[in-house]
Amino acid sequence: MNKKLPNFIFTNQFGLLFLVLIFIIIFSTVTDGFTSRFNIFALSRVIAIDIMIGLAMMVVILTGGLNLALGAIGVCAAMFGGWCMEVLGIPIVPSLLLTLGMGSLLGWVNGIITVKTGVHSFIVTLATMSIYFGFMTMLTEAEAFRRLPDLFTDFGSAKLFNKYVSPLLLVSVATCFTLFYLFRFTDIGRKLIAAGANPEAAEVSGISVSRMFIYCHVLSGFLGALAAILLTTRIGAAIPSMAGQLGMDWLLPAFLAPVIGGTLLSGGKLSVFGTMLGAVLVTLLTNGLYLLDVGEFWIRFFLGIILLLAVLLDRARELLTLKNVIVS
Amino acid sequence: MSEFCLEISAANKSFPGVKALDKASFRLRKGSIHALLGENGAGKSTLIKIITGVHKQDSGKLFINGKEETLNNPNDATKFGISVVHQERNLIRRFSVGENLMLNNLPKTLLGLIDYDEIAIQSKKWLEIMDLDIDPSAVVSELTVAKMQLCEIAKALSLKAKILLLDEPTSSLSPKEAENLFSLLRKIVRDEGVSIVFVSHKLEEVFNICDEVTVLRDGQNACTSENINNLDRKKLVRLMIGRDEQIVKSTRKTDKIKDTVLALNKVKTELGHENINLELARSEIMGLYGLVGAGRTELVKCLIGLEKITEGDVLINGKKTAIDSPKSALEKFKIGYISEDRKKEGLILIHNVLDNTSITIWSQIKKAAGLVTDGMIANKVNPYIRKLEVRTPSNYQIISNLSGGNQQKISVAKWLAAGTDVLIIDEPTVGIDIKTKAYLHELIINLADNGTSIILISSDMPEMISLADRIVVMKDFKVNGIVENDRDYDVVSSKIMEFIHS
Amino acid sequence: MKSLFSIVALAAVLLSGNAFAGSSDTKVALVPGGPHPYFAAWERAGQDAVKDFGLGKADYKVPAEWDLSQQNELIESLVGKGYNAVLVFPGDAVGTNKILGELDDAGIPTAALAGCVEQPTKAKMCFGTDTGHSAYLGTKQLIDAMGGKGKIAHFTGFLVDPNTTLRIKAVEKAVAEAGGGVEIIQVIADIDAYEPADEKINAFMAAQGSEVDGIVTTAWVPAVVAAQALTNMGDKRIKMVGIDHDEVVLTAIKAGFVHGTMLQNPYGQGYIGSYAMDKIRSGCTFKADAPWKSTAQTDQFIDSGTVFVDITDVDTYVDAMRGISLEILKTFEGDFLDC
Amino acid sequence: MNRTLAAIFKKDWFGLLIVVLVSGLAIAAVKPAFLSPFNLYVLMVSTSYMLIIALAQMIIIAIGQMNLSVGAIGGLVAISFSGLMEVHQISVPVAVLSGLVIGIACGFLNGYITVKSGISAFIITLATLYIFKGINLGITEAEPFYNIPENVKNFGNAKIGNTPIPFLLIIPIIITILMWVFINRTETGRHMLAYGNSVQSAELMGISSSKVVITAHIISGFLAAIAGMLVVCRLQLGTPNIGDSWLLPSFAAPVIGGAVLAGGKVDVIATALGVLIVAIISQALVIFKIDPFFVQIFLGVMILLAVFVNRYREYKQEVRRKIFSSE
Repeated sequence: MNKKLPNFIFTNQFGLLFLVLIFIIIFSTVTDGFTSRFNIFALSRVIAIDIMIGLAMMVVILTGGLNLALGAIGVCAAMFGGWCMEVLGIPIVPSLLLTLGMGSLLGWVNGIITVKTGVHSFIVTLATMSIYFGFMTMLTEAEAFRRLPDLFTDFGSAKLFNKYVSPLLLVSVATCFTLFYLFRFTDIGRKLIAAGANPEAAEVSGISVSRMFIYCHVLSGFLGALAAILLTTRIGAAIPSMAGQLGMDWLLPAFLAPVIGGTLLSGGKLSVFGTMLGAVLVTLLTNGLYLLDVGEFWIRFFLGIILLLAVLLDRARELLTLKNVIVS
Repeated sequence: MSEFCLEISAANKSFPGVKALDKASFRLRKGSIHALLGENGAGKSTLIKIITGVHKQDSGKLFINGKEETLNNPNDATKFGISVVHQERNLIRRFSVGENLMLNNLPKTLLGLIDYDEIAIQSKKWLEIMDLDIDPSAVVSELTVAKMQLCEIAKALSLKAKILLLDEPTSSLSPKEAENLFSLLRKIVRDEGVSIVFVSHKLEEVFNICDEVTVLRDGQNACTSENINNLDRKKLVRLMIGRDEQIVKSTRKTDKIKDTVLALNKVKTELGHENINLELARSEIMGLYGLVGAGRTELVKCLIGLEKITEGDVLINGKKTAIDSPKSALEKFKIGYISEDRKKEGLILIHNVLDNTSITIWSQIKKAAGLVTDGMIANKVNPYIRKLEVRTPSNYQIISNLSGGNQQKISVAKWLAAGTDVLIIDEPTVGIDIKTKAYLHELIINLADNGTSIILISSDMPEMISLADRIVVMKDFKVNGIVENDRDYDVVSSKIMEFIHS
Repeated sequence: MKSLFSIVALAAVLLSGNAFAGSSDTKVALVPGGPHPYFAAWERAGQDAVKDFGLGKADYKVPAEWDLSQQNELIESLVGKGYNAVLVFPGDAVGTNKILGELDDAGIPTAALAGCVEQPTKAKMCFGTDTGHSAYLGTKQLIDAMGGKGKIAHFTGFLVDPNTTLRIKAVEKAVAEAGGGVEIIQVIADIDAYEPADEKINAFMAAQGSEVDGIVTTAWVPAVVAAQALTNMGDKRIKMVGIDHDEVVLTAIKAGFVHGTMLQNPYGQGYIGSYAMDKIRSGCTFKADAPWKSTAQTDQFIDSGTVFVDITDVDTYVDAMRGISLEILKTFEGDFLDC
Repeated sequence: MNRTLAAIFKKDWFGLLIVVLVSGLAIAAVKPAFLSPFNLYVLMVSTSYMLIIALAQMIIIAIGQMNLSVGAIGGLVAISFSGLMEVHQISVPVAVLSGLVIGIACGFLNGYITVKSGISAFIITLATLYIFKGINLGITEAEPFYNIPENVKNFGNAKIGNTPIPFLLIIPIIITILMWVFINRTETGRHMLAYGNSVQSAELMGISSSKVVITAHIISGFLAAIAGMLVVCRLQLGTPNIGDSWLLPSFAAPVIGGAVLAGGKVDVIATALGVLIVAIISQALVIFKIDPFFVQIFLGVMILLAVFVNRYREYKQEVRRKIFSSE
């Protein structure tokens, strides 16, 4: 965990920051409307949600696993929250707590199954994804909850800093700092990372690895629910299709942000701010490509190309410099 | 035709920051067993990597059978009949023994498909040369380490190897298995016309089987192809470390040893230990000796809760206790375990010195809201890092970039930091150079003198006898006998052997 | 699509009908839910609208994926680019409302096209197909074709789409009205991807093919696959009513394997929708007493025309559509708008 | 003799075979229609291309990687195949050939970038997934190709003689056999498994990683291409959505077949049976008119069960290994 500043220049975050700035400059010069207040506000809101989704996946990748059920968890939690507010008429704050609780619970189930069976979380969450989502559609019959308290839904369209920034972004950034504190400055955080990096060694060194892994899944569920809450305030209703069929629309942003952000897929090394910048970069690109008239049908193609370049660039940097930052 | 099958003259090799080899030379006489010695970081492994085509020397020539050659990759080396048996087991665990032996040139049927019967037949031949009676279709993962080792050598032979490099071959073998290995090596040198480069830290072995010795120090030749008969242990050590070796004569004051801290009573484990009865007193060093597969590591793993104890009692300070995990072993009972397997169970290679050294103490030192800063950690662990003279550019160095000796020091340091009452030390000096080894020996004794009770697992008889106060001999997951160690090597070792073979 | 060309003719007819003077600064974006052949006609419709009504722009902008957030991102970026009127096929009947509201706050008129958003909404209107009603009519047609009795299977799309539930209910309604003679023996849903649809529908044919007398499909993919399946089986006993104008379905109708299909009017939607947006931007408002239809989702619904075509008029359905579009356009301003 | 029996019993596919037979018979007992020729035909059809899709993923799992772009490759090939025939009037064989070439090219790209960059294939194929699907949409603008030549369509429907066996099944069967031979009886195949078991060991044994990885990805692309074209034959139209729904089943089948995601352990027969099981399940769901809302849950539970069973079988062996693993 090197704090020497010069090394920052060689970190993944710096590379990303650089890319982000480059693209901001490009887009604001060659496209019309990129810097318009409306667009920046819209961006800030999308980014906020993608960051949260990315973080939710990151904490499971930390264990060397994956959480395919992330989207499903998010939707289930959101629908549950909507139900609490609309049907049970529970006030906002407790409802939100319940929502987060639901997310954590579903994450906990993933964790338990993964740890107890030793089956790779990829498979476990592959299964629980359809189970969670199935129950959700069955119970709600795909009916949305949209008579949510105004105070709650207005939060999604509120504008700050002379209407340039959505409060959602503040929530996400705050979450980033909290996670950074957790992983960088607390014993539990350090244990989570150690367990992810080398379970055997961590276990022998007196860390309860299975407990740590379960924590990671719970945290993932929690953040997933949080992302779902942001999304709900943004679309003003809790709807079953908010993350697409089986909640799989979330998976791409969920992978891209941490992966571009320099989180190690084999586990044991993560980058909170890298994930944040990763999410920013991806959203920025989509938005920019929409603004440049590349022809909507080709957007995926260009997005893919640029993503490829981004990871290759990062790899090149990695080969040039010896990495020793574990949390950043 | 030259009398040397392999010759390297004035090889230089530099890596960013270090000059690994500085005009190093090496000559391997046909049909000889040649010891390549040196402290960790002296350049042994670099030289081996050059011989096996992993690295390419910056300058200097390489001759094979007198002809100058260049090796661009391991395959080239294999073509010239050079093959290496590494410290780490490098067999495909899910494959059969036969297939592993033949993997590089699998026999094929007319259709170009693999012919498994043929594999069985051919591999059998090589297994017999190594006196291995294993079914070629047996799966590797179910063999003992010793057998795996022999399989690797058999594999090397199967590749028509004329030059065989053995890197620390006995590091995980019991003396008997090692002896068996040596006789086989002599045999293949005699019968198969193989020449062997033998890398080891155990000088006894070198004197046991080697004909010639080359010593590297700081990348340079301390001596080249010296005949073993012109050397004795003292000279050799001086060549290696540039000064005389301080022999640790144990200054153990046994008077301190009293009141049992840990006792096993009729213990039975899920791994198959039967009726284990042991007592460990305060500041005692109890040795666990036995052949590979005797169940020593398994026993202590059950003790610290990695595996289950199915019957019998564990008493700590006389109190019946159940240790369900290393976590409770560490936090409730202050028992620590320094694993034999540094890379797998000892260290987190992708993390830095600070995190590895402090992993055991985070929960101890955390403040409100679980706060643990690098600063707090450094204060706690730096003394130990200094005490152990760990050589690292900074606390933020990634462990995998440290030398084996320093890595071992870290995996010890983290348990010193944890301040345990009972410390289980498993093969502490495997593959460790003489300086560090001596250092660790002193350390263990000091720990004991200062009241820590120690369970020492070692397959290195001299080490065992110079350190342990009592030596528990295990065989087939049972305790076969206990030897009070009066530090008279011959007497004690023969007693031990009796128990092993009784 | 050959239908397009005859529709260009429609444009000509319309032009001669009423001359539009000057060019407005209206920039309409026609945003479908995602990449899908149904909406292809919107592109041409937009272009024609620009020509005929002198709009600034009327562009067909497709989200990269069928994904509500993607659609929202696209719409937001379009607004950023200066589009000032949005016609959208709602990515979600409820979820799309929020952004429509925000556009409205930004002074940008919007309308739901082809499918509706649920009220309360800031969308000026829903101009399209009443999904529930269309399913209802289709089922009625099927029941007639079956002679008022028999067993029906219903194949439809993603369950997470509220429209799916509407359709299921609508089919049930039609069956209920038919009295005891007709019963639904099976509903197969969540088959909006071709491979699973093929697997499930054929499995159904194998298991129940002999018992079932009629099939109603209320989503694009199931319609295609079911039509294909019947054609492959060469089965003309089972009556089927499909939805939309995929060539597979149309050919199957001509060949007599499919009884008919419920057609919608994508070109008309795009063309008239753009026109309406321009009117509204130029200060027109909807009449208080406008002859709205009301549906399960909204009571500000204008039917863009849902016609049932079978073998008799499958070749001429384009004219039918033209007729409808013409009607709507003629009366649109008079009936709905205060200018 | 007994030993061979015991050996068979140990095999991954044995348990699955039992499952297939039992479930098959059970369903047939309740619904005789299940064994009707037409139903068997349908079963075999859906098995046919899923089999190849599963193998396309399995070969990558064998080397311890993942290929997220299987579906994207299949889709791209599907539309190129049908597009070439419709728009450019290219003859069927040539179209097939170019389809295969495209598939192989995509696979090579995946493998080459993975090897050269040293980045996990998961990430690379995630990016290429975008690229391939992007090209697909860019070309088609989401519009299907309808004019598939008659002989191609017929191939998609024809049965062998008056058996219920579809022509579509022939190629997958052949490929499955070839794959079995490749994995178990060829040097390259064994080297792939060796690589999957331990990259380090494999390299020390002089096995070239780049060769192994690139070959594996090429095979994966090749198979994805075949699957894509089979689906076109089956659906009788080249729609851009082909492949969108492949990812999950492509993993489900090998995993049910006991494949280890870490690599080095795959079983062709077991994977094939895995495909069959999934197909039988989804048919049973239709036959027994399971409430559509319930279908998702059911599939999820099935996957979990399958995995638990596999785990349980491994469990005992593990305890043994612990004892054997010497100090």
